[in-house]
Amino acid sequence: MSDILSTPHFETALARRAAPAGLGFAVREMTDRGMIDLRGLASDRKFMTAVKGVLGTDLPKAPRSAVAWGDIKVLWLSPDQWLVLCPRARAVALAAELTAALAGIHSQVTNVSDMRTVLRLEGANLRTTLAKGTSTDLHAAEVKPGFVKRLKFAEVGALINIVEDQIFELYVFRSQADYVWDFLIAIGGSAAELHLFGKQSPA
Amino acid sequence: MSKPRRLSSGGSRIDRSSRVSFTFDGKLMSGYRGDTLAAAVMANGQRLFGRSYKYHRPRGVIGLGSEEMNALVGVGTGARHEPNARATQVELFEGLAAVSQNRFPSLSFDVGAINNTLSRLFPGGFYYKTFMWPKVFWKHIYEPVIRKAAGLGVAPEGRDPDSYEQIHVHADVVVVGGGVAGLAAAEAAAVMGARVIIADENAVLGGISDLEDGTIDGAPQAEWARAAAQKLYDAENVHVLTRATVVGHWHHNYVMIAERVGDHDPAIPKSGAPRHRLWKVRAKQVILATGALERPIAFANNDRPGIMLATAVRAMVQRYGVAPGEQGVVFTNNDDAYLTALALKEAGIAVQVVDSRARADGALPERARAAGIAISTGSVISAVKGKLGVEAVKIASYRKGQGRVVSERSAPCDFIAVSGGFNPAAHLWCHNGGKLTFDEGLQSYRPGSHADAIVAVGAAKGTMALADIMAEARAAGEAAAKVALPKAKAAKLAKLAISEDARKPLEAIWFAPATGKYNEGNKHFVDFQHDVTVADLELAQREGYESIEHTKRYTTFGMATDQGKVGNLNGLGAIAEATGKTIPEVGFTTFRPPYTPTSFGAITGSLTKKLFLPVRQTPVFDWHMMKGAVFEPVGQWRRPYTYPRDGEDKHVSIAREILNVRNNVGVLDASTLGKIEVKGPDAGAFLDRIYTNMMSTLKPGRCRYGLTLNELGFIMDDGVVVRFDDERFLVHTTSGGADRIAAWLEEWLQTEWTDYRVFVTPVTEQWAQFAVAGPRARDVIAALKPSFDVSHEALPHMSFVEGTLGALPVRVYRISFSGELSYEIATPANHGRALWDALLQAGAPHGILPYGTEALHVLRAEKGYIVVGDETDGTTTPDDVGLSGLVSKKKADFIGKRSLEQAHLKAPNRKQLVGLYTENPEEVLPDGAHAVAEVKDKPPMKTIGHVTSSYLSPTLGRSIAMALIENGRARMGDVLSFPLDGKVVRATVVDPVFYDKEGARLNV
Amino acid sequence: MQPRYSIFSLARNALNYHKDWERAWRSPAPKAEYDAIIIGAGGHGLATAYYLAKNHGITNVAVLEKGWLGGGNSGRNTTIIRSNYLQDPSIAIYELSRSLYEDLSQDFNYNVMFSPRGVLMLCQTEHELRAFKRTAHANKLAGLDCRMVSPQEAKEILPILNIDPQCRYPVLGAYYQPRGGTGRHDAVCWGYARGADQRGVDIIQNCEVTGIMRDGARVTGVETTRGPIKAKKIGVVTAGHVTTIMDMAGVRMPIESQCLQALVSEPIKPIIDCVVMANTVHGYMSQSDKGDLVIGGGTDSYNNYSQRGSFPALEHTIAALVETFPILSRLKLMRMWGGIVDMTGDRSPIISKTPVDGLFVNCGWGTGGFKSIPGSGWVFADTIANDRPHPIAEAFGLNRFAEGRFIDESVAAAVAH
Amino acid sequence: MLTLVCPVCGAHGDETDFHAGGQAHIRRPASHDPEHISDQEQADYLFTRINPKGLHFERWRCDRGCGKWFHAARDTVTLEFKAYYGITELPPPDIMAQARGAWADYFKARQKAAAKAGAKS
Ligand SMILES: Cc1cc2nc3c(=O)[nH]c(=O)nc-3n(C[C@H](O)[C@H](O)[C@H](O)COP(=O)(O)OP(=O)(O)OC[C@H]3O[C@@H](n4cnc5c(N)ncnc54)[C@H](O)[C@@H]3O)c2cc1C
Ligand SMILES: NC(=O)c1ccc[n+]([C@@H]2O[C@H](COP(=O)([O-])OP(=O)(O)OC[C@H]3O[C@@H](n4cnc5c(N)ncnc54)[C@H](O)[C@@H]3O)[C@@H](O)[C@H]2O)c1
Ligand SMILES: Cc1cc2nc3c(=O)[nH]c(=O)nc-3n(C[C@H](O)[C@H](O)[C@H](O)COP(=O)(O)O)c2cc1C
Ligand SMILES: [Zn+2]
Repeated sequence: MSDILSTPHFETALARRAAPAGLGFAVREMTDRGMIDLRGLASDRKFMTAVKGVLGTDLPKAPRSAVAWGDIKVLWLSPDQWLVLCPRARAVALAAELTAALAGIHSQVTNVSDMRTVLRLEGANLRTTLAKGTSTDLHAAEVKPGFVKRLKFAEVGALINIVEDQIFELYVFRSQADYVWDFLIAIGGSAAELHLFGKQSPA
Repeated sequence: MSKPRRLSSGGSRIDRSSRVSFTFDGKLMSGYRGDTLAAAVMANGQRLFGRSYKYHRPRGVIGLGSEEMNALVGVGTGARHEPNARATQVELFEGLAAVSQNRFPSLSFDVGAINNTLSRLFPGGFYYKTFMWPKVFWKHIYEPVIRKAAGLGVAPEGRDPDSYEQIHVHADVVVVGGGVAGLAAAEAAAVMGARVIIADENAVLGGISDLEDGTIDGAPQAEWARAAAQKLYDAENVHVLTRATVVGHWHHNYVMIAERVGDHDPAIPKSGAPRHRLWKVRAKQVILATGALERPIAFANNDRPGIMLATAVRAMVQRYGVAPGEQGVVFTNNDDAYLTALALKEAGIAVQVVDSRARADGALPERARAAGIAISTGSVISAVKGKLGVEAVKIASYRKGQGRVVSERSAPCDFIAVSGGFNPAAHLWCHNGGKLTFDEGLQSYRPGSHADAIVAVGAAKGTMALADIMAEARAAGEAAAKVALPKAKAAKLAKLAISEDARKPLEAIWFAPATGKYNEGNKHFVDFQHDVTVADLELAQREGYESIEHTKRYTTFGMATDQGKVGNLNGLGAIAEATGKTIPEVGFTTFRPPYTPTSFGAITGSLTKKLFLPVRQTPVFDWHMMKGAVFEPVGQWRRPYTYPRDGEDKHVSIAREILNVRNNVGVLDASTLGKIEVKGPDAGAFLDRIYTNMMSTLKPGRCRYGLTLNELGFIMDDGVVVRFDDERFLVHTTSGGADRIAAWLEEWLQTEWTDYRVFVTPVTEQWAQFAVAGPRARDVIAALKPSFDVSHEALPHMSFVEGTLGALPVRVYRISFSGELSYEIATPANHGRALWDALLQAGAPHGILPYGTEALHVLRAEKGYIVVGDETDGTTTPDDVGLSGLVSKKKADFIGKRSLEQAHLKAPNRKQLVGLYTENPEEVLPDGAHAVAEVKDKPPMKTIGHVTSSYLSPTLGRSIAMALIENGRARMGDVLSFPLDGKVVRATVVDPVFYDKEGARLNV
Repeated sequence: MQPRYSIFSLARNALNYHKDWERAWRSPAPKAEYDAIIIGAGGHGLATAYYLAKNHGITNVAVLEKGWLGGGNSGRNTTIIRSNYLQDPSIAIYELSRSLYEDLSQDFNYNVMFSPRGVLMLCQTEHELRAFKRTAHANKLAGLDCRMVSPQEAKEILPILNIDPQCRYPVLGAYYQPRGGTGRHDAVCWGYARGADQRGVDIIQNCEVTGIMRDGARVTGVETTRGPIKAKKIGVVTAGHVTTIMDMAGVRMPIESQCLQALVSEPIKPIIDCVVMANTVHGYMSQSDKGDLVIGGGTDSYNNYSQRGSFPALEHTIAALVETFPILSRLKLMRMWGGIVDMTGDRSPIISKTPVDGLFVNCGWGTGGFKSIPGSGWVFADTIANDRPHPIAEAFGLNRFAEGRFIDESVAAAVAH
Repeated sequence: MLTLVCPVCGAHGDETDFHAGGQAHIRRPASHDPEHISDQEQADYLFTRINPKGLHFERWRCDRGCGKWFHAARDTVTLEFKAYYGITELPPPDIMAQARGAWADYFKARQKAAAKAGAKS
């Protein structure tokens, strides 16, 4: 028993799910991601300065945007809410640093590294494939790398972040990861692959 | 009747080198790739496709495509059967199995046809006048017979093996319809750089351009269409959809397209592609280029197999190389149908024209005359001979407005092509409130004004001359692109040289007279599928069902699967003539989605089976599965209800789990409990508004049970609030309430108390949380190398500590829902499984066992603790359940406080929570059983309250129940009666705390 | 006097090709004054007029309708009739209504096709099962014929039901009311209209009420698009449009108007012989005598007067029904539509006097008032005739909101169709 | 299926990305003077709603965007959105001017109160 406690088993939501085959894109769970939910007022200069002091970067103020600095990345969620990403191993310490730096400033720092499952999707046709799950216009001009948005995906709430043109990260609640995984398999089969716009050959 | 009718040449759509065999009603037939089922069956010499709805009259193909309302067939077998498919739209494939519908025992001999013989008894709406006597006959005889006769096809058997999906798309311009108008509009918009989606319900673009005359740049218009289509396929910014019906138009230009991906080739769905795909398109601009639908002219017995619309006859010959018969009559009131006569003549089929107009001297009639086709002007078809087909017609002379014909002559023929003009397909225009105007030239309604960003072009707008269509469509495409992309440059498309034989005006004729009057037994059908005749419509007017909406509902006119696409205007025209009104005065019925019937599969998309709704899983869900837990849905979660061991009955396993908690120790997966962190200088004040009790006075490190009410004063949720430090609280909610309460807190902060400095972050899923409950709970924790003191003194009841168990970070709350010594231990979710395993391992020597929600419920009932949703139901106040002690008297305000003052919420005879002991300790009152004021021999009996929870308590070795009883607290010791089917159970009112009233077991 | 309808009169009229049928109701011009005016010729308004004439001998009555009679929600509902409500006041009015339905065709000699084919309400969570057990117990003691059935029994009643315990929302049991069912909604309106008309009531269509005339605290008549009409008693029965009229009278109502949608499939041979409701997944279905499946779900969440709903509300209903009845997948949606329903704060109706003398209101039937047409008309006519609430109407007064005396049926885990 | 635009974050999307929160500008009496609320006032607060056929003012939440509540002006017949504005704000003056019936009365009262408060300070 003592081994259970000294080297505890770390088990993410999809640890027991086999990687799906036959999809038009690659998908895997990112297990090494630390996540901190940060609340504060963008209008509060003290807050912004204190955060920058810890993270080394300004918090993004533009809706649906992200900034990265070293191994830290911050996703905009709301005018008073951000998701700070860091290596999982750093999350506890980083949350503590933020909490300390923000002492006395109206804010909230919550380590939520285990709350969401991060799915990394890679493929050339993701925008179209994911459109089978969300009404958000992923083809819109402003939807470029760096784009962040909460959205409805299939029947659950999710967060999308475009990392590179062909790499998307989908954040879903841990309890719903299994469902989303199944949904991706259902919509992503290569037989159902669909190319939107572009040259077509008549049926 | 089975003489093959395939012409030796012709057929632009078929591939004569590729034979396809299929069956119709079990009969093996053959056709060509490219055929529709309608064409192929007719090519095999069969015209009879089905039976009508009410009179079971024999029916054949009428139309060209999706407007077909007669030739409805069942396609496919077993679980892949689709009823009511339109034979004109079904594309032929090898092995296709189709069956006719609504006939017994066979298509050509159908006993239901007796209805036709008796039809004189069955005018429109006859059933409202009869079947009332004797009363009992309705349920047992009349209705069962009516129901059996009703309906068309049969449902499939079993679950659909195919899959479906949906996709959301955003486009600058959506063009509906791929005829020349749609193609031209799409091209113009695309050239300007707009993202264009063009959808057509047919397999091939081009609309009816291949059936029409008229040239563009010297070539037939169909060739221009082919080239234009190719350009769209090639364009980077255009998506072309075929076999894709735009089924609806909703608010803010939400356009829905149902694409039949795999109906024409069963290999496609079998490969894993969806059978249908539903496109949900947000369009900045919509261009309707849906063309026009040909309408018939009603005449006596105008429903016989072999009577088709003129364009449909043309398509049979020109697209499929199928002769509709050997000798035909074209019956028309317009010039366009002369193209059909010419096509027939060219194919070597004998034809004459009957034109209701006094003169037919347009370019097309002249061409027909020149070709040697006989034309009878000022004439109508007044009668049809033949039952299962056409054998001859009577042709009579006619002057507009003539009520009955006087002289008629017989003409042999075996098919009729009829055209009464064209109605713009304005259905989609109306779905979201577009207005129609009546066009005297067309004698039809066409699009008028619309509040949305939508325009109609081409025949859909009522524009019929090719040159006008092209100019209008291009301009609309450009204008749409311009609005969507204000910076785009003009399209500057090369001018088109267009020539076309000019059409002379049509002359309205809705139904042709016969020798008798139309309402004297002649059947002039206007709604073929539902067997509604002109006489039925006229009867409805006379009986007072004058509003067109009444007429529709009284006669079922336009309510069939085609929704009146073909015949509705004839009906309106006939009503106008019968009542002396104009057609606009008659009005029209509301157009509603979908444009054509759409599979429920497509509307469901991929959300079937486990994808229908998520099952939320806790971090130890796999363990529960592995242990064979029986699950209970709680919101979207599935929680273990109990863990039966091999062969164990549920009751046995639940009792075992309960006793183990009371005697040893149990562990429960409580991860689903809602958890919300609330922080800020005003957090305490804020929670004071939310909870009935005081939260601002809670000491750091301590826990307090709280109640939340809605503004009506009724209990909404409950849970333990923990204070971490001055500014930080953790709020627990019920599993089902987690999201609701988080949203509730945000709402009040954002909308009411906007000056409170408080942040709220839901963290339910961050934590796996397990309750370790039982007299040996402390021993289990102690065995896990806690970094903190677990003694009663250091960690008393209702306190909290954060630390580690071994290497696992944990938050430990000493709270209890079982009445035993109990700890709820939370660890980050990805460590959940490790903690769970560790607890089971460390607890093994102490007899630890997992317990499920049912054991939990019994344990808490033994203690008299309420469950929100069981003891409360949305009309329950804190006092009702004995919790008035939790309602602060000191606070000026909290949510729900003022409502608690309303008279009825303080009324003296409210139901109050009590415990119950049945007289027979083994008798378990059923959930929801009601007590009565007085037992009577039979109902009604006045009830005074009901059982909210009821269990066999293994701890007490007897049944216990909780109940809400009028004035219950004043009835302690009274015996109440619960009449149940055939017996009365009696129970004594007792205190709802059944076990350990002093709470001694908690404080150890 | 109108001839009676029967198989004999049909046969007689057939001889003359049905040319001698008389109007089912007249189309009179409005008189200058009536004893009572009913605003709104929906089922409730027409039934009120009918019973005013029949039960109370008040025949100098006009029913004013802005469009065509029966064209409101009464003409666009899913026709479910049941009385298995939880709260006593609800049971009283819905059971009165259901029992009147039993004899309605004979009462006014017009076949309304009341079809007590049984209503089956599925329980798909433990919570729902408990709630329905509670309702069943209450209903039995109120004298209703009903019972709880097991999944297997439910499948016997409804063979196409999916009772796989592994499915997303397994069927755990069901509440069954054998004498619940459906009726032919249009015929209910037409039958009441014909019956009222025969007794002298003027039904005036295409006559929109545009103002309420008052003399101090009393009503004196209405303004309409066809001129002013006087009356000392006015009953407002305009469902989704009730606030537009009550605003004219200066009475603010606890009502919001929302769109509820329904749909029908293509007709198929009978596959379901009862009404089935699945409240957890917000779907309900029956098969009409014509063969189409009649399906409904929940309301849109925002106010709406357009009679056109939003697609997502129905989409989820359809997904749920396909899950519960997998053979639906290859059947096809034929038509969908919306109606504007009048939602009260506690989702129960209002049958009440108002602060204005002579002004009565009957509304708030929301998503579930087709089944209550006969009962509601009965007690509302009595209320208007006697200028005091009928005993069954008492609980449904406007005053209940200020007293906190809600009649909240949602606690029975039931949607109210 | 409506489309909306959130005035806080600019997100636009389908109605399924938003949450409809009913009538706007409802004053909660207990937040102000909990001691002096008549039964009728409380009932009005809880249940009496402005339910116009035409221009209406509502609360919505940007559910799948920034999570913030905001106000919107919408026509309940055409379902067109006429304006979006902050959750603590009044509608733009031109839209407010189009309000009818109970809404017109309400805004008039609000403006009068604001003018009075302005005059005092
Ligand atoms: C889709 C749907 C499904 C439903 N399903 C069921 C069900 O299964 N079972 C059930 O019991 N109930 C159901 N209902 C509810 C039921 O239809 C209604 O509660 C009931 O029909 C209301 O009848 P009514 O007479 O009060 O109103 P309506 O039938 O709406 O009549 C009101 C009339 O007032 C008229 N009017 C409005 N304003 C004016 C004016 N200014 N001047 C003159 N006239 C005016 C209207 O034109 C209308 O004809 C459903 C409702 C809908 C919309
Ligand atoms: N001069 C005349 O009297 C006259 C009369 C009739 C037709 N015409 C000819 O009619 C044609 C008119 O061209 P047009 O492009 O306006 O019409 P069209 O009929 O050629 O094309 C309309 C297309 O839209 C499709 N469609 C309709 N509703 C749809 C929906 N909901 N979803 C998807 N597709 C849908 C139709 O199937 C068809 O393919 C020209 O070829 C013209 O010469 C002329
Ligand atoms: C119980 C019921 C059954 C219906 N059956 C049909 C039907 O078979 N065919 C049809 O076209 N419409 C049917 N409808 C819908 C009506 O055509 C119509 O859409 C509805 O009454 C609303 O009116 P509106 O669409 O004119 O606004 C039915 C409606 C109801 C209430
Ligand atoms: Zn936003």
